[in-house]
Parts: sequence; C-alpha cells; structure tokens
Amino acid sequence: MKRKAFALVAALAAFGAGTLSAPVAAQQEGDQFFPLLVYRTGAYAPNGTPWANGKQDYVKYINATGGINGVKIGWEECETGYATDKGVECYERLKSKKPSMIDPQATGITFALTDKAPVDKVPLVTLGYGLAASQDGGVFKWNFPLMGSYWTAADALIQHLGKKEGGLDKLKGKKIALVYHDSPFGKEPIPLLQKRAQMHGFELVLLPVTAPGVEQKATWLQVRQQRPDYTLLWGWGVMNSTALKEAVATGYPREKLLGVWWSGAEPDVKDVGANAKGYSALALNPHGTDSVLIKDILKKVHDAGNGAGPREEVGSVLYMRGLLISMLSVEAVRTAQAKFGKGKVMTGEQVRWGLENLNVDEKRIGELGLAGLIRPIKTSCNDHMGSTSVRIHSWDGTTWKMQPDWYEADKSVIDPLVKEAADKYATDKQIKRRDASDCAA
Amino acid sequence: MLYRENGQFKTSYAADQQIFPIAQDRLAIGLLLLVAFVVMPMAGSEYLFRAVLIPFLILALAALGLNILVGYCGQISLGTGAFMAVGAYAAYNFMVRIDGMPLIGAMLLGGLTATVVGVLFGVPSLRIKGLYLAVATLAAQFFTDWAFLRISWFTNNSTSGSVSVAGLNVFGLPIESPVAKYLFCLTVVCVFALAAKNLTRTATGRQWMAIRDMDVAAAVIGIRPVYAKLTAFAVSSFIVGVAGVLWAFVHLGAWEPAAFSIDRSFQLLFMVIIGGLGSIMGAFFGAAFIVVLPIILDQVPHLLGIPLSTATTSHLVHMIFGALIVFFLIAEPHGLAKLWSIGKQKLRLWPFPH
Amino acid sequence: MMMNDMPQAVQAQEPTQVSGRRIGDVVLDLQNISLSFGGVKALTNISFDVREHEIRSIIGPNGAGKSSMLNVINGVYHPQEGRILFRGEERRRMEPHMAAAQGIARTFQNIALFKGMSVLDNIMTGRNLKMKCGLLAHALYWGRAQKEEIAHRVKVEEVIDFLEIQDIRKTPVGALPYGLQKRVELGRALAAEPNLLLLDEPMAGMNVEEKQDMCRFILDVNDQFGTTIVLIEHDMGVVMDISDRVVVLDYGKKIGDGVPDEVRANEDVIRAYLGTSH
Amino acid sequence: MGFFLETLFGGLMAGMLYSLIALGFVLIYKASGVFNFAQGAMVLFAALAMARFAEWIPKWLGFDNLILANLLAFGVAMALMVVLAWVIERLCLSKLVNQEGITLLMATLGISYFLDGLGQTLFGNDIYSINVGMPKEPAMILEGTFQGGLLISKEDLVAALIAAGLVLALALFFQKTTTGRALRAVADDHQAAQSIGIPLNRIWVIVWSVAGFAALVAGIIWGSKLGVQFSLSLVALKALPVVILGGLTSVPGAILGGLIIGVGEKLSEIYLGSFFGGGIEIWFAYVLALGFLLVRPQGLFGEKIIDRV
Repeated sequence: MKRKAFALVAALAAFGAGTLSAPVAAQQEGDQFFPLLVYRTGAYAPNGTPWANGKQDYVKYINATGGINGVKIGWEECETGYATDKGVECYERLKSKKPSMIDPQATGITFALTDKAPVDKVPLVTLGYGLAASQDGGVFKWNFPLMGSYWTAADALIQHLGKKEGGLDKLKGKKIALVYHDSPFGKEPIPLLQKRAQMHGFELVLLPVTAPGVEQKATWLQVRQQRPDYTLLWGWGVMNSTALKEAVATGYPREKLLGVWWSGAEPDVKDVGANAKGYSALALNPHGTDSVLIKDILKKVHDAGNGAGPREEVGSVLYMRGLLISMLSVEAVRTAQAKFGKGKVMTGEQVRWGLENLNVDEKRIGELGLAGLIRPIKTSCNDHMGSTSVRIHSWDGTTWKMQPDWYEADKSVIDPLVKEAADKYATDKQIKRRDASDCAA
Repeated sequence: MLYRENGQFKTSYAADQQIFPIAQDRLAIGLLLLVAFVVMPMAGSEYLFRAVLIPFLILALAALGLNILVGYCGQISLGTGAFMAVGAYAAYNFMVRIDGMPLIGAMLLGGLTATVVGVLFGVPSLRIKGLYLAVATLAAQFFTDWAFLRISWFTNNSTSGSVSVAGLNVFGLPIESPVAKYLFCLTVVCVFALAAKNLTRTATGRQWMAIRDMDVAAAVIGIRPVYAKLTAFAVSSFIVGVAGVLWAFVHLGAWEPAAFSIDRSFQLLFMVIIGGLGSIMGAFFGAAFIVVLPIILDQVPHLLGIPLSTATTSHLVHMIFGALIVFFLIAEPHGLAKLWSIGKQKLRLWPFPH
Repeated sequence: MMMNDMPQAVQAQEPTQVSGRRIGDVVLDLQNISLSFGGVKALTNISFDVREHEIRSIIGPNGAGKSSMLNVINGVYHPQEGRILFRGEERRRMEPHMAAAQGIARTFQNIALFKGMSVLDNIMTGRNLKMKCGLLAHALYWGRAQKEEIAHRVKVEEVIDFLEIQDIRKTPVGALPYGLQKRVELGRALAAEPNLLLLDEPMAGMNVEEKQDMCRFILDVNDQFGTTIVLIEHDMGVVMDISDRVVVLDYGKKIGDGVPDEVRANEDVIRAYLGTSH
Repeated sequence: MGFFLETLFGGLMAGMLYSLIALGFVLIYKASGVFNFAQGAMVLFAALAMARFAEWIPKWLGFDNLILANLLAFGVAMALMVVLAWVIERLCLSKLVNQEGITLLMATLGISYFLDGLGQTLFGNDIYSINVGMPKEPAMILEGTFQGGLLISKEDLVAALIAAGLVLALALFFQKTTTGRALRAVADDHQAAQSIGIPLNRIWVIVWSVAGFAALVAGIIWGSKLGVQFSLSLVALKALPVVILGGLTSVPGAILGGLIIGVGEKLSEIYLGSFFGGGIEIWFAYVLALGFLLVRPQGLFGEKIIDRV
C-alpha cells in the first residue's frame, strides 16, 4: 500500500510538472480567442448550463458561417463552479491566450476581475449583471454591463408596478418586499429601491435569504406576516424555484410576485409548473425558436451535430442570454475590425474600443436575425451599457409569455447614483476619471 | 549513498537542536529557498504565479496555522474560513479607516483581530472535545459569514457588500506585479513557517502536543490546559488571519464573504490531514495536493485530447479527488509528510535495506 | 501476591535500612477523605499522613480505591468530604496543574506518556513549570529562549543518564517496549524535580530484571534527591522491601496502616488479601 | 397569536425533517464510530437516483403509471444505496478500522466528494422533480378562532408525518429487533461484539444501508419540496447542530434536537431577525447548540464522557 502511494505521488508530481509548465493550447494560430468561463456543476448548474451552451453555440455558429470577416473564433471553456477563486484561476489560465473579452458569468468573479482586467487589458462583458456602477465608462474603462444592470432592472420593476397601479404616485403607502440572495448580487438593487421608496413613499421590506437559498420557510412566513402589496424576487439558481414553492405553500399570490431577469427562466419555474402560474419576471432578452437567427443556428450548428447542449434547450431564456453575450462580443470584434483592419485578429484593447463604440441599430438587428426582438444598443465612452430596454414576461403554467410593453430605466434616477458610486470607487482605488482625449482614442 | 548522516557528530545541544540536524537536509532546504526566491521569479510564467504559486503559498500558510490547532494541539476546527475572513475584513478596515496604514501593519493587525476572535471561539474547547468541538466551531463559520454580509460597517458601507483594495506596497515597493506578489507571499510564508517551527520545537509546542496526546497527564505535570489550548487557538488564528489578509488583498483584490465560506474551511482541513497532522512540512504538502491536483486533473482530458464536456470533467475531477483522499487516508493515515519521512528513512539506508 | 511468600522476602532485607536518609515531618496530611462518583462511593473516610523523605506505599486489592487516592492527592478528583493539609496548610479545591506547581509529580497505572512525541520531548515536558520564556521568545528562538531550552536540556540529559536511557532519546515513545515506557514516564516525573512523587504501579507488567532496575531507581531517587514517594504496588515483596510505612485499602476503606511488619500482622489485612487471592 | 402558532408549526415541520437527517448521522456514529459527513451527498445521490429512475423506468418498460414508476424507482434507488453501503464498507471502512475519528471523518468527506461527482455523472446535474403526489396548496384551519385563520402547509404536514413515521420505525428497529440490538452492541464495544459472534462487516453494511434508506426518504421529501439538484447535499449541514444538541449517540436526542432546532431557528428568524437585519437562522441554530454544549458538553442525551486515568 505504501509503495503504491509512493508511486502515485511520484506519478502525480511528474505529471503535474508537465501540465503546469505547458499550459493547454487548444485554439489554432490566428484565431480570435474567446475564453468561456462557465459553471455546469454545483448549486447553480441548472441555470449556468443553458447560459454556457448559448455562449458556445453562437461562437460555433459564427465559425460555421465563415467567422468574423474570415477570422475564426478559438474558444475554450473553463469550469468555475460559481466559485470566485476557481474563476480567478480560470481567468489566469486563459489570459495567456490573448482573450478578446471575458464574461465571468458570476457577480463575485466580476468583482475579483475588475481590478485585474485593466492591467491585463481584457474587457469584461457582464451582460445584465456585475457592478451597477460600472456603467460609467469614465471610471470603469474595461467593464461593460451591456443592456442593463441591477439598478436598471430594479428601476424597470418599480416602473412596471407603477403602471399596474395606474401611476407611480399610486405606490404611496404601499409595501414592497425584496426577497434577495444574500450576496453582492442580491444586495446591489437595494440603494436604488431605497431611493425609489423615498421618491414615491412606499415602504421597502428587506428579506435576505442565505445562499444558496434552499431554506426559505422563515422568509415566507415573514412575507405572510407583513402582507406586502408586491414582492420582488432577486434570486439565482435553486433559490428561485424554492421561493416560488414557498410562495405556493404560504398562499402568497403569484401575481404579486415579480422577479429580476435572473429569476425568470425555465429552470426557475419548471419544477413548480402550473403552481407558478401568474408569476412575472423581467425579460432582458427574447426567447423562443421563431427568430431567423435561432432557425439558422439549429440548422448550422445542431443539425451538424455540433450543438453544445440538447436541442430542446435552444431558444430558452438563459440560452438566449448566453447567445446575446457572444453575439455582442462578436459585434464588438466586428466594430473593432472596421477601425483597425478587417480580417485581422483584434487585441483585447481593440475589442475594448469595439465594445465602447458598439452601434447595433434596427438594421443591424435585422441582419443578425433578431428583428423586432431586441432594442438597438449603442454604447459610448460614458455609457458602457448601451441600452436599458427591458420587457416583462409572465409564466402561464407551461411557458413564458412575453408582454408587449418596453421599459427604459429613468436616467434622472439612475445616473446620479451611478456617478456617485463610480466616483467613490475611483477615490478608493485612486483612479482618475478618463478625460475627453482618452475617450477619443 | 549520498544521503547519510554518518560522521556528523553533534558536539553541543545547540547543534543537536537545529531544525535540520542533517547536513544534506540543510543543503536541500538552502537549494529550495534559492530556487523559490531567485530562480522562480526569473523563470515562472504569470499563470504559474497567479493561479498556482500564490494561492498555494497562501493556503499553505493557512493550513500551517490550522495545523497548529489540529495537528499540534488536537483541537479540531471547521471554522478556519471564518478566521481568515476576520483577518481579511479587519485588515481592510484598518486600511480604509486609518490614513497611511501600511500593508504590513494592516496585515499584522488583521492577524491580531483574528487572534482575539479565535480565542473567543476557542473558549468552548475548554469544555467540549473532539467532534462536538468541530461542529461547534461551525458556529464561528456561519456567524462570521453572516456578520460580514449583514453588518455594513465592516464593508465600509459598500452597497453590494463586496470590498476591494488597491495600490498595495511594502516600504514603498509596489506589490502589483505577479512576481512582486509572489515574493511578498513567499517571504511572509517563510517567516511564519520558521516561527511556527520554533514554537513547535520549544516548550510551547510541547505543551500543545502534551494536551493533544493526553490532556489529563499534561495537567498533572503542570501544564495549564486553559493556557495551552488558548495559545494554540491564538497562534493558529493569528497565522490563519494573516493568510486571510493575503488571500483577500494579494490574491483576490476584491472579495465577498463567499471567498471564506465553509468550503474553504473543509479545504484547509483536508490539506492538514492529507499533508500530515503535526508537521510543518505537511501543511505545504497538503496545500500542494489540494490546490494543484484539481488544476492538473482539470487539464488532463484536454491534454490527452479526449473530448469530455466541462461538466463531465468537473464531475470526474470530484470523483478522482475524493477517491484519492480516501486512498491516501488508507495508505498512510498520517499524511504525505509521514510518507516523506518514511521515504527519507529508506534513502538513508539505501542501497543496503538493513 | 500471596501473603505466605512475603516472610522470605522480608528476611532477605530489612525494610527501613536505606542509608543516609532522615525521615522528617509530616508533609501531607489527609483527614477523613470521602469521594464518590454519582452515588458510588470510591473512598470512605480515609485518613493517613506522609512524612518527608519516606517511601509510603498504598496497597490493597483491585478496586480498593488506590488510584483514586492518588488522584485526590494531585487534584484530578475532588473529594466531597475531608481535609487535605499540604505542608501544614489546608488545601483548597485545586486543579492538577496547581498540584504540580507545588512540587507534586506522578506516574500513571496505564502509561500516560505523550505518544506523538520523542523520549526527549516527553521528559522535557516535565521541565515545563520551570521554563519561563513566553510565546514570542519561543517563536523567535533567539537568545534567552534558546539558552533556556539548552539549560533545561542539560537537566533532562541528567535524568536520561540517571535512568540509563541514552540510546532511545530520539525514539518516539509509542515505539518503545512497555518496561522502557514506564521508565520514561518516571523520567518525566523526575525532570520536574518534585518533592513529592506519586508512583502508580511502576512495576506492573515487568519481568524480574526490569523490576529490579525500577526498584533501584526508586530507592536511588529517594536516597539521592530526598524525594518523598507515595507508591502503589501490587508486588508485595517489593512493597515490603522498600516501604517505610504502608497504608492498606479495601473497598474504599482503610483497613491497616503502619510499618511493613505491623501491616503484615494485621488480621483485617490478611483477611482482605485471602478473600481476594486464589 | 395565530402567526406565532404558524411559525411554531412551520418550525416543527422543518425540525422533523432535520431529525430525519440527523438520525442518519446518529445511526452510523453509534454503530461504527464514524461521523459521516457524506450523509448529505447520500441524500443527493439517493434523490437523484429516485428522480431519474422514476423518469427512465416507464420509458424503458413502456408503461405510464406514476405510482408504479415511483415504487419501482424507489426499489432500484434503495438497491443502489445498499450496493453503495457495501462498496463503502469494502473499499473504505474495512481498511480504516481502528483509525482515529478525525481520519474517518476525512474519509467520509472524500466519499462525499466522490458521490457528488458520481451522482451527477450518472444522473445529470439539472433540476429534476420527484412527484410522489404531495399536496402543494396550503390549507386554512381554525378560521373561527384566529383572524385570517391558521395556514398549514399540507405538503409540510405530509412530509413531517412521513418523517415522524420513519424516525419511529428506525427507533423501534434499533431498540426491539435482534439486528438492532446487535448494532448497539457493536457501538458499545467492537471487540466484545465480535467475540459474541456478530460479524462486524455485515453490521457496517447494514447500518450504512439503513443510513442510505434514511437518506433516500429524506431525499424524496426534500426533493419533492425543492426539486432534486446539487443543493440538496447542503441540507445535511442543517442537521449538524441537531446532532450536537441531541448528542451524537442518542436516537431520541436526534428527534428532540431536530424539533428544538427547527422551532428555535424559525422563531429566532422571525422574532429576533429584524433586530439583526435578518438571515440569522443559519448561525442561530449553531449558537443555540454551542451555548447548550457549554452547559452540557455531551449534548441532551449523549453519554457522559468521564476521563479515566
């Protein structure tokens, strides 16, 4: 036994020396490299997996259709398990391959990478998550919370509630509860909600749920006790379905329950089924298989036997979000190529420029095969978000039904908050706000 | 044949009480330090520093601290992550609240704060033993997890509850590049490893081990259990706290309480046990095993060109990792350090086995 | 341990003939000690004293309460009733380490060495009370701390020489044979330079030679250092040979007390021993 | 008052489930001296097996009957747990006899890593559902007595009843049957048990199978409530304060401890939580147990540890 142990240690050590000194090189020379941080295991796997598949499928789709102006995309997945230290390890491992950008796929990892990215010149694409303040490109040169942050999400939800009540002023005296994942992800919307509560005179009740969120009995008993007029759900992973089940078990009307866009996908309601009928959540992106793009992906990727996940999953909410992340990253590379040279491999810095000068207008959306499904996205030096448009979709017991109204975050509410938080960050980190010349470059 | 102590006679007790009484060992450790301090910074890649060596060093330090408590004093703790967190958040607060607080100062103060909290949670050890104590230390884990999330003062009222530090320097030298970070961690680890070794080979260490091996007999020869147990908690938490500061400041840069979750506590306990209880070297072996092995296993299918999905790889890594732990526990319950010393013993006699 | 083989042993040597040794005043006086565990009486109303420099033995059948008696003396157990006077002062409830601080050392019936440590380290722990350096000095191991360690190492080496265990000083105690472990345990107690030494069956499980060695060490300790010794031993020959006075316990009660000859003649003692021997 | 009763009731329901998981710990600890950290992984593994087989078996055999599918899946999952117990005994425990508690604890942590990986490799890592026909909608009772009535979750009630029945059955098994008595004999003294002719190996396989059974039932109940996915393995953490509160070696301790912790944490969260900012139940349970241990180091019903020298 001892001898075997020795042999094993020796073998592992020898092998270790080999692998650590020669990092994996999977992509081919001359590819535009997309590192794909994912989590397909652990407590958040059910939600992370379709997201990861969407990211991967779009990359494969682009390669199947000739690349970005002829430049193929090299990619490699790295499993983080939603753990920050694993995420950092993945980042460091993939960094040496000159990544175009990185989507950490977790708020915690985003925080850890926000300091490293500027040093390594890797843009962070955090579509719909990450640091709300990083919308401010003047301070956060390398962060791109495209299409929305937790503040724009919270703002849209309050606007939606105002609309339901017949005007924001009708929220006065109402009680709104926030059931949130007790982590930076869940806490981000609180400052905005507090500001809105002050503006409209509603009472905000904060109910934290300890991660991962399998134990919510006490939380929902409190909901039952406080009887809020509306309850906002800010969960991720298993917390969402558990919340819905507890809402059912305590008889809280699902119609009064509204989720953020991370609480409104198929894995969240699948297991609750008909009992979740009436529940609504923000829809950051469209879903379904009707669009030109999805039909094309099914044909060129899945029919060719290249699909990352099962065929049924294509078009689901989180799959589409992953798809959009890759799509916008590809668009950024395309934009960069238009300036720095078509058909060339772009560096991280050039892609960053592309992300900052994105202009996906209606025409381009049509070309991308998503006509009418998303709103135009236009970023700038100061605005790294590009769009705050969002819709609501409701669960009818079997599918998510998109509602027609678009909401935009109220700039007069969001902007001062963003500015304040970004300035505080800049002071803490001793960063100077970028001036006009830096923007022009 | 080369590894012999024949002819090396000790003429004084001081010489006999050296850490490495055998000349070849002194040479080996000298070479190791030379490689670590001089060769590595010149030859290592950035990935090696940031993703492998820095986390390895910091977690080895934390395991060293834990080993003092578990390996030397016999008090099991499942709350190590908590003491790392206390160190990290305390140091953060000293940094942001006191102008001009140097990194080293914040680090030591963070360690001291962890000491205070560690001693506080060590008090139950005076009455509770073994597994009961192990589970009781989970109270520390869950309480600090909660406190750093919930009490916004600790995070300097950060809206998200995540905090970050920047512009680290020691005596004016910036600790920004991977090499600088690596050297800083390496220095801290070497200093603490030496101090820990000194503690464990003198009266303090003997008191800890006496309490571990037979607490009643220890009391009968005049060792105060209160003192021995609480100093073990204090020293252990101090080192663990400093490791927490390094993990947060140097390795992560920005962090949230999840960085010091219960998984971290288990991970450190694994390191200590796989590496070898009651052995300074064991902490390093254990950290190497636990930090490096999953990274290697992760890359194996890729290297061999086997098209496994990320999820499958990750699950297989879990399985192999778990199986290896059980295997090593069966093969050598006293850990890799014991295996190492058996190996050395054999080498001493080689090539004549008797 | 039959009573009838004792006379020969006694004839071989007169018990109180140890040279150059003066029995002094009473150092330890136990008065009316009673101890019980959850209603079960372990000791009932026991009184006896120990004089300076003497070898005082406690004998009795298994379960008579001998080890409990030692545990009372060094503070492991706390009697519910009775007074303990140590050097003329009444002792309050105390913990074992305080007893050690007053110069009481002991060995155990079932060896209580620190298994994970070497012989040297085990004996070094005996010096613990005499070492003054603190944690920080130890961590630095520089100057005073190093000097102190070496000074005490010298003392410990004396003990090692005395017990003739030089060749095993670096061996982990767990790897030693039983007889040597007993010797190391004695060494640990001696390293504390006690003035009262409690020995709980130091010769149990030994062969004849080992017993002779151990007897010699005990007598030498008593002779050279003037250490007062309280001894529990089953081997009657040994007890009657080396003891100055003997206390006999049975079922937690004292049934005899006096010099060996007196005890040997005591009717109760004979009855108790015959009752339990085969 | 009505709300207090609802909270109390909710706590009792949750507590009953904690008891069930705690029982798994106690059984194994009693019979083999192993503090089994893999209990959580076993819950996940068992639940995954149950969920997937209930889905697969009708497909393979081509029938469509929920009850039959569940019964068959239960049988297969249970068989799997027995095989697992046997493998664990063979490959792991039998080789670690007479090792210290901490080594055994670490081994079970290794086992738990292995099971997490194995379970998800074999059965997938999505959310799966177990449908054993638990009622989901709440019931209102005593509407006359309290304003708004008392809300009782029917699902919790059924779950608690099943858990209570099982706990009772296991307690009886331990106290009344020959095998149960043999298990206790092993706990008291390994050598003595062997010398009167009880094969230790078989005892261990049995006790791990019983723990597997407890894990399977816990997995079904929790899985039906929460959906079967990775987080299930974390519910075991909730049972640890229960075990130390009740005493590692006591079956009644596990039951009572579970109820105390369940009620304690719900009441504390609702009535004290707001003073601290909420989310306190996770540490409150541990602090409660810790405080209790300071008064009684061996737990409620644990055996008192006396140092002998």
